[in-house]
Amino acid sequence: MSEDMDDDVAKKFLYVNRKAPYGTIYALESLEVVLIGAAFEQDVSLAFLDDGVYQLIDGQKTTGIGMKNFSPTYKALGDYEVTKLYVEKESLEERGLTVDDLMDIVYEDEDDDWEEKPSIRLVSRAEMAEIMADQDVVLSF
Amino acid sequence: MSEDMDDDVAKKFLYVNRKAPYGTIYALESLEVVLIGAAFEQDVSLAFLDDGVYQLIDGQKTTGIGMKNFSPTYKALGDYEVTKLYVEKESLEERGLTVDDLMDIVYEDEDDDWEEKPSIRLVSRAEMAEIMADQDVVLSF
Amino acid sequence: MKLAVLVNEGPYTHQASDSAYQFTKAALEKGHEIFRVFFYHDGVNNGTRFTVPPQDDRNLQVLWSELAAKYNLDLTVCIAAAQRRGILDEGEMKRHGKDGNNIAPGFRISGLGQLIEAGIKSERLVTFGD
Amino acid sequence: MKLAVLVNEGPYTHQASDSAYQFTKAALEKGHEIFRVFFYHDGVNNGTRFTVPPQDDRNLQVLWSELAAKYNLDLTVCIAAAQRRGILDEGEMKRHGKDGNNIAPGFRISGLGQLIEAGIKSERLVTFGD
Amino acid sequence: MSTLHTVNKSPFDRSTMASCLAHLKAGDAVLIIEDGVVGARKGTAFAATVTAAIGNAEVFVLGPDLAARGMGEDDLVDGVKIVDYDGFVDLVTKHDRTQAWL
Amino acid sequence: MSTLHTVNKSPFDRSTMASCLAHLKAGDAVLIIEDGVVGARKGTAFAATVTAAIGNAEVFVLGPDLAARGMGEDDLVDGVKIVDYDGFVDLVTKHDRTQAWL
Repeated sequence: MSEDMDDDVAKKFLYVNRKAPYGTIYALESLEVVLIGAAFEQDVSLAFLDDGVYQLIDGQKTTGIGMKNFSPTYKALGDYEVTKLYVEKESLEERGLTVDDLMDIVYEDEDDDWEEKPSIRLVSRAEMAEIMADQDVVLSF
Repeated sequence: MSEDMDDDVAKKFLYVNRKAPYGTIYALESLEVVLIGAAFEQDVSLAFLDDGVYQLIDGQKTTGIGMKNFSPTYKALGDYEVTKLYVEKESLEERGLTVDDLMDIVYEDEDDDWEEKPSIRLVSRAEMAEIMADQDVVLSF
Repeated sequence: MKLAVLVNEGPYTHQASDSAYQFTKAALEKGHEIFRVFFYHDGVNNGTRFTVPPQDDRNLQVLWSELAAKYNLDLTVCIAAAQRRGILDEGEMKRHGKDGNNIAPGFRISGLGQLIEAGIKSERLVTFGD
Repeated sequence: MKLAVLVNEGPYTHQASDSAYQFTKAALEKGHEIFRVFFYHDGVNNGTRFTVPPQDDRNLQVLWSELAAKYNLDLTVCIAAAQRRGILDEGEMKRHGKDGNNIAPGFRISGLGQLIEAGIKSERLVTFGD
Repeated sequence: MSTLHTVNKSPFDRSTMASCLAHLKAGDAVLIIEDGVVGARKGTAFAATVTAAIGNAEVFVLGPDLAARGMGEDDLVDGVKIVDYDGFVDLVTKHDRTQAWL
Repeated sequence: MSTLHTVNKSPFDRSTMASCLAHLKAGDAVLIIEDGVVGARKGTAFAATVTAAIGNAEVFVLGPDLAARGMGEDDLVDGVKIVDYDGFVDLVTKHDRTQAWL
């Protein structure tokens, strides 16, 4: 691969989120990378599996623990053209969750007359493995 | 309990070790507390369960990872009158280990003509729960 | 009742320091005595005054320092753990020939014996970690 | 080949920094190019010159600084993560009105964009964490 | 004589909650805090283990941590009780010792 | 196109190794480092999971980490191979991407 191609062609970046929010900072600092990374016009996807699915859960209220509720930021990702949030079905099931327990996250599709579409894409574990195998850069948090 | 009793009667301290050595510093820094604590003449026990049993495994060689091998310190604990090292049988079994895979750790029993006795005491999970329930202070690492 | 608190992780990365702070504050407000808060392992990183968290976030070092000032709380940072992680007071700075120090107000650096003493002198010891 | 390394944990507490150092050293000795070592999360704590590890232990900050000097290695500390954890260079010290700084030789503080750039410009990115 | 056990990690990621529940004595209490609260949710792969423990010991979750993870009383395994930081302090003083499962 | 997966935690304490092995593709490689190496030991409650993975992908352990935990080649699940840091670098360059399971 030449240096030039390297710079010209967008790379596929996958951010892998496996940890619950608030107990550790990884979820928040992962999101900070995603937001900065959005400016680089790469092909960005986010994966939520294992305890990472809790990052997207609806109704997070953090005043009692004295920490900032950063969950609204996931809803703003569409504005940064981050529109592929892959959530693993098996991870939800093991945790007694369905996609209805997650936040409603949408984006406006510029290729489809700005129609509002869901950013969360439910995938099986096997599909998640395919998505992971289709990346150039995988960042794990 | 009065302040005076507090200071006069030895308390039962249990150090709970659940983590493998080297991957994190907890095993080493736990040992540092045990060594300092020995000067306080309390009734000290150490519990090794779950991945903590790997701290006592024989034949640790750390030159390849550039870290100090601190396993010989466990063998010196008898000199500090730390002689009760409880190891959970079920934790060993799940990890394919027996007590023969562990270091030979002994102490000289001053109440029995300085006879050399094993410091490692193999206990069942139920017995470990009893030991934990019989403490004044439990420090977990 | 006389309680002691052990904090094993640094601020922000793990919730341990937050939980320990909320617990300590609640205990003090209920009238309990906190014999000592001991910072061990990465917990020593709570005691640096060099942190600059985002303005819309809590500042854990300041929260601890303010709690110490209000209740005359003993915040002890383990000396051995602090040396590994770069937390220095004036004395440690001079002793090791370093060109600066970063200890925060209300924190002091002392030995591991202070943790054992906290275990002996307190009626309960509560640990917060990873 | 052009590689990049991401270090997510501080020295001593987790083996991540040791593993990353051994990997980086091996890659350089084999003739590979290390585009950048990026320190994120608690990894920023590798970059303080205030540490004083025991004399019979390795000094990870010094090891990193020496490797940087020998191979002209780019050791970048994330600015946002560094602010939360109290890692300051001269510029950050002044910007935030702090009375000192603790950045170690060979380390520099910069933005998260440097991590993305490392992902774009390198052929492989290798992550070490908890 | 009884123990207050604290657990702060998800049972889906760490072994601490399972190990804690395997070492309980009758009359002990377990307080689940931080990321651990997700283990007290009903309908999960771990819920039966929590239910079994409740026969032996009291199980509490810290309400502020529960709320942060978008959960409430209705989401919990039957028999799990909610306390706040004040209640945490009371549990510490009520039991003879506190053991953190880290 | 293939992936080098790295795992650094014990499967008895964390979910990372199990999750990694459940997401492998044929032709991938797994390198177990740090505390993870205990998961490659034969005769453990996790050994069958490692053996099953070897049908699909290559499994390596980092020798220096193995030695630090008092283990050697004879202690490993059949089919697990040992590499040093040099071999780690070679695995990174051989596969198209590296994914750390944290």
